[in-house]
Parts: sequence; structure tokens; C-alpha cells
Amino acid sequence: MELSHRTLSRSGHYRDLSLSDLSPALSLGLFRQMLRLRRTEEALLAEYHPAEEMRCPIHFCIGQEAVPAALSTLVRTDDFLFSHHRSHGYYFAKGAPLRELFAEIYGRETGANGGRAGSQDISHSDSHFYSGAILSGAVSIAVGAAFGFKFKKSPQVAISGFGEGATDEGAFWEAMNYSGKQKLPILFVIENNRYATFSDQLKRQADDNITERVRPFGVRATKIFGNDCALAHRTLRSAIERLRSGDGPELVEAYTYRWNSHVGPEDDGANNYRGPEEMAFWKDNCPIVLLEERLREAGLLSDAEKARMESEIAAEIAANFKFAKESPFPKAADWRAMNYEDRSPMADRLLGTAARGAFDHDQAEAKLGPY
Amino acid sequence: MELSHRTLSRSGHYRDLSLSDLSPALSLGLFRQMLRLRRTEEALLAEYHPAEEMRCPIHFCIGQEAVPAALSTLVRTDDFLFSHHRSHGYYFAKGAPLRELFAEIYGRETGANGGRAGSQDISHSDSHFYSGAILSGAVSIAVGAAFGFKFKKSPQVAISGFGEGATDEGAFWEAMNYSGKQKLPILFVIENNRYATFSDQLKRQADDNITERVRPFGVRATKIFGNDCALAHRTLRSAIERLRSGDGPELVEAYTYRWNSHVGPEDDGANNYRGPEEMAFWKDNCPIVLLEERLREAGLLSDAEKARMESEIAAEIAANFKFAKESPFPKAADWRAMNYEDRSPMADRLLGTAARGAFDHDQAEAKLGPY
Amino acid sequence: MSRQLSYSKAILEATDQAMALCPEVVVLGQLVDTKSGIFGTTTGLAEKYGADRVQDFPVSENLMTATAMGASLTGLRPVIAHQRLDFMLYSLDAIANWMALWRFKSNGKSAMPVTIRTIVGKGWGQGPQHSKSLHAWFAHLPGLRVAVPATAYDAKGLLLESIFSETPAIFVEGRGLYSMTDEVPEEPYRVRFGQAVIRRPGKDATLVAIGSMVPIAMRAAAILEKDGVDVEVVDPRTLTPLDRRTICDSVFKTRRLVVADPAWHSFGAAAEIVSTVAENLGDKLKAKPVRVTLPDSHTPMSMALEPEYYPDDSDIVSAVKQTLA
Amino acid sequence: MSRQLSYSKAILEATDQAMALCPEVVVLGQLVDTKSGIFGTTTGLAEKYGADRVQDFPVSENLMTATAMGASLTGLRPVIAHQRLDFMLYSLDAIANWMALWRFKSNGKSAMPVTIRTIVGKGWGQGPQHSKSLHAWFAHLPGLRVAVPATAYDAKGLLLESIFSETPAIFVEGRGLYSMTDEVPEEPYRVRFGQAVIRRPGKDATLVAIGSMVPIAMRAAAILEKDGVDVEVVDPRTLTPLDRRTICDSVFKTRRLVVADPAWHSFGAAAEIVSTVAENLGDKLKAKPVRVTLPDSHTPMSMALEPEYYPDDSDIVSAVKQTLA
Ligand SMILES: Cc1ncc(C[n+]2csc(CCOP(=O)(O)OP(=O)(O)O)c2C)c(N)n1
Ligand SMILES: Cc1ncc(C[n+]2csc(CCOP(=O)(O)OP(=O)(O)O)c2C)c(N)n1
Ligand SMILES: [Mg+2]
Ligand SMILES: [Mg+2]
Repeated sequence: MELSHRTLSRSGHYRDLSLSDLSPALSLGLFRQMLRLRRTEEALLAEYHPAEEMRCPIHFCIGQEAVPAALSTLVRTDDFLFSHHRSHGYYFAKGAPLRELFAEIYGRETGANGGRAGSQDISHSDSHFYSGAILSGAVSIAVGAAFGFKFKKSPQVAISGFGEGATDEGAFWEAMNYSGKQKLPILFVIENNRYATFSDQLKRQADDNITERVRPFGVRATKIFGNDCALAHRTLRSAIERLRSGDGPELVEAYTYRWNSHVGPEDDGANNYRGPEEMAFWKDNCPIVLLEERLREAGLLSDAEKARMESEIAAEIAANFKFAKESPFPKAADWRAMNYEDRSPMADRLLGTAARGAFDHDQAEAKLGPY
Repeated sequence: MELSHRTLSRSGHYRDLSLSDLSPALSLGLFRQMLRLRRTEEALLAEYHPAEEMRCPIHFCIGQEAVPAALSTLVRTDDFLFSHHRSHGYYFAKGAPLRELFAEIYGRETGANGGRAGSQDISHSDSHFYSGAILSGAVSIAVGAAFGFKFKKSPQVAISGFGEGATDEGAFWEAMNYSGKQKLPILFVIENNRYATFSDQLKRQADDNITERVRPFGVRATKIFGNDCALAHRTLRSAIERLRSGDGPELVEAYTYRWNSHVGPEDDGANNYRGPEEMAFWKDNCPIVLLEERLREAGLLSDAEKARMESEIAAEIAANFKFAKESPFPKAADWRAMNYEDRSPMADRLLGTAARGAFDHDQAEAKLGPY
Repeated sequence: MSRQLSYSKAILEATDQAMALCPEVVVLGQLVDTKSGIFGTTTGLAEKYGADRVQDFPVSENLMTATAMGASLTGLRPVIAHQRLDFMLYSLDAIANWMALWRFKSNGKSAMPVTIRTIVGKGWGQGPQHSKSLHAWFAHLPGLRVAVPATAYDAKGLLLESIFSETPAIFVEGRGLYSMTDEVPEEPYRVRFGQAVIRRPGKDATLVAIGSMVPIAMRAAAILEKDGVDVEVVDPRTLTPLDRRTICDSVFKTRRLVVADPAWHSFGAAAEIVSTVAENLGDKLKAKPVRVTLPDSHTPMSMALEPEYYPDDSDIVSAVKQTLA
Repeated sequence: MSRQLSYSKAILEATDQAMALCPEVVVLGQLVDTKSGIFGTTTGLAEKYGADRVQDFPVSENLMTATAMGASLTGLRPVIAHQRLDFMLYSLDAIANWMALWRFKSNGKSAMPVTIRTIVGKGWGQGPQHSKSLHAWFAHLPGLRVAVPATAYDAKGLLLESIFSETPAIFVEGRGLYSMTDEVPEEPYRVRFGQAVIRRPGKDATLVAIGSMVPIAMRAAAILEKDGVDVEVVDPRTLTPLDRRTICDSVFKTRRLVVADPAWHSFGAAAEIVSTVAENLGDKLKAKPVRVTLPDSHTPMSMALEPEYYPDDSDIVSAVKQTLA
């Protein structure tokens, strides 16, 4: 059956998750990553109001844990990952320090960006993680990173994570055309959660067929049920392997769903953009539950083991909140220094100064021809 | 055999032009339109230097006469046609007055735009003909015209003519996505002449497969050998018929070739971007010659008839030059009036004035939430 | 006449009345057809006028702008809306290379009566990609009109005027103004472009305030009044055309100028106003003019930095006092 | 040292030397790898440094800019070139929403050392879509440096400085300057941003000229000299940072200011300079400052209108005389 949001939400409980090619440690690792992301998001969501201390837009990703968890086990430290506004999963995936995420959204100096950026613009350059809130913009920049890797003949890959909404933008198609032409080492990961804010994909696109659209551009594309974390892992692993061997670009479209509002904790149901059956399907097929079912069947996860994970995670989250809340706010800003880098070590090293003569102004302008 | 620039230039003389579904009058009309366009372009090309009176960039379209000629017999007066920089063929196609084209590129007040626009930006709004030099920009505006026609349930269609280079731009793909989604009455005509300036399509795109790229967006697409004017006519006619019945959008990709430099009369061969065999193929398959061969076989065109056409056309061209050269230059400009319309008849009719109270400034700003 | 209406409701009412007055008015924008309706400024219109006239648009800002432009050539009067000005940067090619020069290059024969509503975010950590205020960019382009309404009254009148006039208009809204109310007449009415308004007469100094700086400037004037300083507050209401005469007349009277602009300092709209005054009255000023603006910096997210970043009434008070020192 | 080089050759030489000095310098742009090479400024580089380092790009200006940005994060030093500034408007989102604020939003931890070369067309009927001069837009954005070199010497030094410094730079070239020669040292050297140059000392009036107005201003100064007027010509060379001090020092001396800017009048760079002077010396001017600019109009194609549209030395002469009247 053709994979699409229309067909999926009528297809019952998913039973195809297979751990056959995953080691027990990896399977458990994926589970733990998903759980950790889920609990973190739940905690942030609960804290957001009424304390009002995280004063920035946050696009929560509860329900969409599978892809970030799978990626987290596949990306190398020196790979670059570029995320859209719904950034926390990708921040996790890149292994950037969570306490700096917490401090960032609390607007503190100890945040990943000293409180300048917030959730939707967060970056962590030591981890080569970047994000931003303008749709499709980070996709294009990721293409540039892949250009750099190819140029240097490096095995690094660029990964760009975003939603199906970004493919509305023309900028996205320039990225397809160029990366396909140049065979750049870039992985485009689309988490298709059906909506851009409250707008159904089929309100914006003639069909739910992004993979078909990108293929003629020279981009290898696969679509998968995105709540099967093992499948996501398998698919992304092969894609990244092919990329490292120079056979790029790749696109993986993972069908998934966000359980919460588009942004923030408030309910956006009044906009009537989605029905309860759809939500029921996706909650029934929670990526964490789907993996947990198999892990338990295979005897890999016990109640005790899960409880241990939960408490470790809870402790980590509590510590992160504490760190964030106890961190200082940024001080009175030096606006100039924040926006301009006055040091120029490279120019200092390579360039000297030279005397300037007097310009002879008595010259005619170039006659600009027609072209 | 797959139609593409690579295969075409090795395929010998074209023999498939068929007049079967065209009336003799129409066949001759197409021929005359092509000849008229060719002779006009040749005359402008010859006059360009050394007189230096046409001081604007001109992108000549010699070799690309088939599509404009075919269109000229298919568009209705109230259809809108939007062209890219290589505009003269489309200006012809829309039946806009040639003497205003001449006067325009001579920079005269009697020009289609009073000498403000020149060749690459010329428009003739009474004919609903528009153009502009920024790649793909006019394509997007054409989508808006089609939006208007659909909104008004009018049988009018929008036609957008451009080169394969414009499909490099992301803007183009937004147009595909939206027109496909909305089933807009718009015809995209691509004259694929292989190059954007000196850059081969395969230097910019992974493959020569624009029609394949657009189809998944919901755009019906056909590619044809674009120097067969009868085929162009047949293909465009069906496309436009479908559009008028509300079944849009359509894209026709016509493979053709420009004989001259990208712009202006100077030879741009020093840039070494194309070989002599390719040019030989396309000259051998001149759209005018291909049609003429059949017309003569069918006994529809005699030497005398052709000579009559030639002399009519020559007279028309001479008259146009005379008109342009004798026309006055624009006078000292009222810059404000040229850029702003101060009259507002609609507002005058619909809106009155109303007294203003004192604004109470002692109000708090709206607390902007995160979204 | 004393009906109070909020700025956002005034925008909704103007759009509603425009749609009722003229079947060619259409509204395009992401989510204009939803209940939340661009912060309530389009709520209910889709139900009232139908899905044809109030259309959600793909996240394709460039094409959205061009679609409005092309549609206007067929006789429609499109209004498009961007939730944030930042999103509209994808459409600058359509605006600067086409819309602004369309009439010019047609030699006055073709017009594109398009209205682009765009909202400047401020506060609650909008950060650098959700808070840009680029009215100076639009005002630098020939061929556009630029409205920066500060009150509900002006928002309604200028929006109606934008929709029904012939030159394309960029309509810059400050999100911070949305909940502020003003006396708004019920009938559809026009506010002309190029007519500044004296929000508060005064004789000691001229304070020109743009858009969302207007209420702040008025509060500053009230504070200064207590200190015995009588400030004249001028609200230009539109930047193109700019009512240079009213501004200069005021400064001619006061001989002092402060300009408050909710935008970056350098190369911004405040510079144009200071220059205009300098060119006309440069030899008559009793004090050096002062600009009160955002610093030349992108917007920090942290709630500790936002208050430092955005100028407030005390910054204006100091600036005015500086001209009186 | 007296080697004369044209402005275009100076750009070519700077790029060539940068590529020789540093293997991470790459050049991207439509047709940079062809013989014509962006009006001769990239000719031969592809042959010398290989197709990897000098790459033609699809007609996708937005992606081209973003590609340079992303590549710079991997350690490259990309230079991109637009044949006309107008074409680069497709990339304003990449520039304003990403490049300009990248360092800011990383809290200084990540930089994008990208150089964007862009050429302003003028003459031979370029018309409204091939001649826009939008340096004021770039200068209004925090986080960018903006160079407006007027001479071959400055073009070379500022381009090298742009390529090897850390803040992204917009490098605005006037096509009309391309054939003008200047003394250009052979070795690679730097010209610092934010350092204006006094092209001609004088005492009667200060004439600040930007980019392609510099030679015209110098000619005007020569004409004025014959009339006994001694004009000081200041070339800011870069708009961000702007050397406000040199400008103000000059005006402090002359007490008179004319600004010549090859761009639209309203909300342009000339306004920033006039304002800067007014803010610092507004109470010391002996005459009202004057701006010499293009009118607030798009560019007409006709050769009958172009000369009227572009200001020339006689316009500057009149402006200076106006300040002396
Ligand atoms: C250029 C631009 N236009 C509009 C927006 C407003 N916006 C923020 S998120 C969003 C929807 C994104 O949908 P999608 O890409 O599918 O990601 P999701 O939120 O579903 O994860 C929109 C339209 C934006 N951020 N950038
Ligand atoms: C946005 C933009 N970028 C670059 C250019 C410069 N340019 C003018 S024509 C052209 C090539 C166009 O090729 P194509 O679209 O195939 O049309 P053709 O000239 O072959 O008819 C280019 C790149 C432009 N006009 N607009
Ligand atoms: Mg989505
Ligand atoms: Mg072409």
C-alpha cells in the first residue's frame, strides 16, 4: 500500500518493527534516546507555563522521536547537522549538551548561544549543530557544508532535518537541483508530520509525493513509516553509508506526527485542522511504544531496566533545569562585538599594507556595453 | 529515442513535419510569421552596430521562431502572455504592434513603453503582453494572472514563455507546485536551447529532464522537437484547449536553438561553449526551412508567393525603422509621476473621510506571545 | 463617534469592509483561513466571503507575492499577509525587481494595486529571525508606498486606502500595537498617504515617532510635560510618501529634533528624517538632532537582553533633554 | 611603485593572489569559469586553479549564497560574484535572515567569512532590472561589512581584506569604474574597513562621495577649483563600518557638506552621512547640507533619459555652490 498520511491513519496498529539487524545494545540505545527526548520535551512543556521563564517560541517534538534517535547513533562528531525550527530532536541527535539547551531557552549566559538564540535558532558549533526558524534556509546552508566536504574529499556528511512544509519553498528545489547535479554528500531528512502549522500538505501540494518529486533531480529518495525507529535506523544507516562513499545526495521521508500544538503548550485544536481519529492512530503507534513492544518480546527490556532509565533521565532533566535556572542572565550587551568580529588573524597573517598613490580622476567611465 | 539535446544534435535532418491537420491558410500563416520574425531579427541585428542607436541589451531569437509563430495563431487577445528577456518572439506571438517594439528599442517616446523599458523589459498592456529580464520572475507573475482567470471563471489562459535556464531558480518550482495544486489555467512554454548564457544545461542540472521533473507537481508536460512548427502548433493547441476547459496547468518543452550569441550581435564563440557540429545540425533543421520543405512539396508555396511575402515583410520592417528613427525621444522626465500613481479613482468612489479622535497613548503594548 | 476598537480589529474591519465593497478584493496568506487568522486580523473572513476569496497559501512567499501581482493585472485587489516580516524576505525579488518598477517600466500603462501586510515581531524571545523591522528598505525603493500606522484609526483608514489605490503598498504592522484601542469610525474611510499627523502639539522640541514608537513617544512627552518640557509629537504615518513639510514646519517652530524609529540605527528611516530636516533647516537648528533607535544589532532572545535592546520612553526622554541641554 | 592597473584587473589580481595564498579560497558564480569571466574579473582562474576552485553555478542565486555560507563553515573562504546586483535579490533571504545574523545568534562562536561581489550596471539601456544600486540596504543590516571601492587600489586591498577577515562582506562594484586605472601595488595588501580617505584636501566645503561618484566628485572639485572653491573630497570606501570620524572632522573644518551617492535619494546612504554630520555638528554648519543622488525613480532605458537620470559633475558643482551661496 502506498505510504501516505491518508492511508496511514486508517491502517491500525503497526506490527512490522523488526530488530533482526540490530544488536541488543543498539536497540536499547535507540529506546533510551527516544525516552530521553520524550521526557525532556514533556518536562519543558510542563514547565513552560505558568512560570514563563522560557520566553521563546518552542516547537515541541513529542511523537517525533524515532528519527532523531536513529540519527543519534549514526552521525559522527564531525558530521554537520542543520535543523529547522523544531530543533530539540536534532540537537539531541548531534549529542550537543542538554544543559546548554535548557540554559539557552531560559535565556541564560550559559546557554548554547548565551541566550541570544532560543529554541528555534539554537546552535552548538562545537557539535557542528545548527538550526534556524526560516523555512528551508538551513537546508540550503547544509548544501554548502556538503560542498565543503566534497571539496576537501572528506568523508564527512551534512544532514539537514526539516518538515514537509519546507518543500513548499523554492529554495528547497534549488537545493535538490544542485546537490543532485554535484552528487553532494548530503542527507535530507524530512519528518512529514502532515501539517505546516495548521495547513495540511494536501492544501499546499497537489499530492503527498515528495520522494517522487525529488528523484528526477538526481536525489535518491526513500519513504518510510517514521515511527518505526528500527526501520528509520536501517534506512538512514544505508543512506549515510552510500553518502560516505561519494554517491550522494539522499533524501529520507519519514511519516510521523506531532502530538502537541504547532508551537508552545497551548492547545491549537480550535483551528480544527485535524481530527481525533488521526491522533488516535498516531498515539497508538507511538514510536517509543512500538519499540518497547519488541524489546519486551525479545526479553531485552524489563520493568526494572525501564525504571532505571526513567530515573536516570529524570535526574538528568532535574539537573538541567537546576543548571539553567541557577545560571546568570547575560549582562548588558556590547552590541557591536556581538555582531562584528574585529579580529582578523588570517588577514593579519597573509596581508601587509602598501602605500597608496594619488588616483587620477580624470578618466572616462567604462562605457557599459549591453551585457 | 529519448528527446534531448545530446541525442538531437546527432540525429540528422528532420523529416517528420506533417501538415496533415493544418489548413493551407494556417500552414502558410505559420510560415509567414516565422519568416517575419526572422527577417525582423536579422534587420535589427544588422542595424545594431555600428549605428549604436538601439542602446539596450537585445537577446535575439533567430533559430527559435517555431514556438512564437505557433502561439501567435493560438492565443486570444484577452489571454495574457508573459515573456523572459528573449522577448521579441513572444511580442510577435501576442500580436503587439511591431513599430512600437522598434521605437521602444530605439528609446523613443512612441515605443511600447516610451523608451523606459527596452527590449528585455518591454510590455504592451493593451495586448496583455509583458516581459522582464529577471529569470523566472515573469513565470511567477503569470501564475497570478492564471489565478485571476480561475477566480473569475474566465476562459482566458496565461502563457509564460522562457528558457530552460529559468528552471534553475527556486521561484520556478513554487510556480509548479502552486499551479499544479490549484489546477490553474496556465501554459508554461520552455524553449530549451540548451544554454543559459554559456552554461550548458548539464552543467547546471543533473539531467535534461524538465518534463519528468514537473509532472509529480501536477503539471501535465510534453516535450517536442521545437523546430517543427506544425508539431509545436498541434501540441500547444491541445494544451491550450485543455486549459480552457479548466484542466490546467500544462508545460510544453520545445527543443530548439539560438543561432546567435546570447545577447547582442557580437560573436560569443570565444567562450567555447558550443561546437560547430551542433550549430550545423540546427541550421540544417532551421524551423523555417523545415516548414518550407513541406509547403513546397504540398504545392502550397511558390517562389513567387515567397518573394511576395519577403517584400511585404521588408517593407514593413523598413517602415518600422523609419517610424522608430523619426520618433521623438522622451522629454525631461517627471520622475515622481513615472513611479507613482497619485490618482485613485476607486478609493475616491468607495471611501469617504472620517474624523479622527485623540489616540489614548496610555496603554500597554500587546504582550507578544511566542507565536 | 466614540467606538473604541483595537488595532487588530481595525485591520479585520478594514479588510471585511473592503471585501464587502468590492468583490475583487481577495486575501492570500498562510493560515488566513483559520480561526487564529493572523492574530485575529482575518478571522471569520473565509466563512463570510468564501474559500475563493480568502485563501491559505503554500509556504512560498515569493510566489505568493507574484501571484498577488499577476492577479492584480486581471483586475483583482489582492491583500497578502505575512505573519512576520522576516518571512517576506523570500519575496524581495518579486517586490524590488518587479512590483516596485512595474508601473514605471510600462510607462504608466499598467498598475499593480497589491497590498502587502507584514508584521514586525517584538518580545517573548522572537529572536533574530522573527523580529526584523525593515520599513527603511521598502521606503528606499521607488514605486512603492509604505504605511507605518501607529493607531487603530490609521490602520483602518490606511489599509482601505492601500487596497483601493493604484500604487502597491507595503503595510507594516507592529505586533505590539495590536491590542491598543482607538476611536475607529464604523464606516469605511480613507487616510491619505503622505499626511503626517501632529499627535501632540508642543513648542520646545519636535519628536518624530514612527509606527510602534508613537505610543512610547507619547508617554515620553507626558513625562517631559511634568518636567516642564513641551514636546510636539509628529507621526508621519507613511514613509513613502513622507510628509516632509509637516515635519519641517514643526522643527521650524521648535528648532529641535528627536526621531524615534523602531528599527536599526544606521541607514534607517530616522536618518532620512534627520537629513530632510538638516537639508531644509540645517542652519536654523538650536541643537543637534538625536535618533532613538534599536542598536545596530540583531535581536537577542533572552528576556534579560530584550529590554535593553528595545528603546523605551526613558530613552526618548533623555534624547529630548539632550537637545535642550 | 607606479604600476597602473584597471579596476577590473585589480579585482582579478586580488582574487588570483587570494587563491594562491590560500587553498581554501573558492570562487562561485554564473560563468566565472568562462573566458569572459564576469567582465574579465575571473578570466583565467579556472585554468590556473582548476574547476574545483572556480565553479560555474546554476541560475540559483539564493542557493549560491547559502552554499558559500555553508562552505565557509567547513573552513572554505568563498567568493561569489553576481553579474548584476539585481540578480542577487533572490538571495536576500539567505543574506538577511541567515548570513548577517549567523555570528550574532551563535554568540560569537561561529563565523561565515563569505565575500559577495556584486556589480551595479549603468548605461547602455540597462534599464530597471539591471542597474539597481542597493548598498544602503546592506549597510542597514547589522552583521555585514559593506565595501564600495572607487579605485583599483581600494578594490584590490578591500577584496583581499574581505576574503581573509571573519565578518561577511558585500563588495559593491560600479561597472563604470572597471576600466579606470590606478597605481596598484603588486604584492597582496589590505585596505581596512572603516577607514575613509581624503581624496583631495580642501577647506571650503566637504564633499563625501560614494563608490562610482568618487571620480565624478573629483572632476567636480577640479572645476570648482577653477572658480576658486576649495573642496575637500572624502571617500568613505566602506559603508559598514562607516568612518564617521573622518567625515565629521572634515565638516568640522569646512562647515559645509555635500554627499554624492550613486543611489536613490530617499532612505539611502547619503541620508546616513548627512544625519551623522547633523548629529555631531548640526549646530555648527554654515549651510544646509545637500545630497546629490539619483532621483527616486527606477532607471529608464532610453539614452535620452539616462543622462538626465544619473547625476554628473555639474550637479555636484551646483550642489557645492548652493552650500556656499
Ligand atoms: C519562510 C518562512 N515562512 C513561514 C514561516 C512560519 N512557519 C513556521 S513553522 C511553519 C510550518 C512548518 O511546517 P513543516 O516544515 O512541515 O515543519 P513542522 O512544523 O511540521 O515540523 C511555518 C509556516 C517560517 N518560519 N519561515
Ligand atoms: C535572476 C537572474 N540571474 C541571472 C540572470 C542573467 N541571465 C540573463 S539571461 C540568462 C540565461 C538564461 O537562459 P535561459 O533561461 O535558458 O534563456 P535563454 O537565454 O537561453 O533563452 C542569465 C543567467 C538574470 N537575468 N536573472
Ligand atoms: Mg510538517
Ligand atoms: Mg536557454
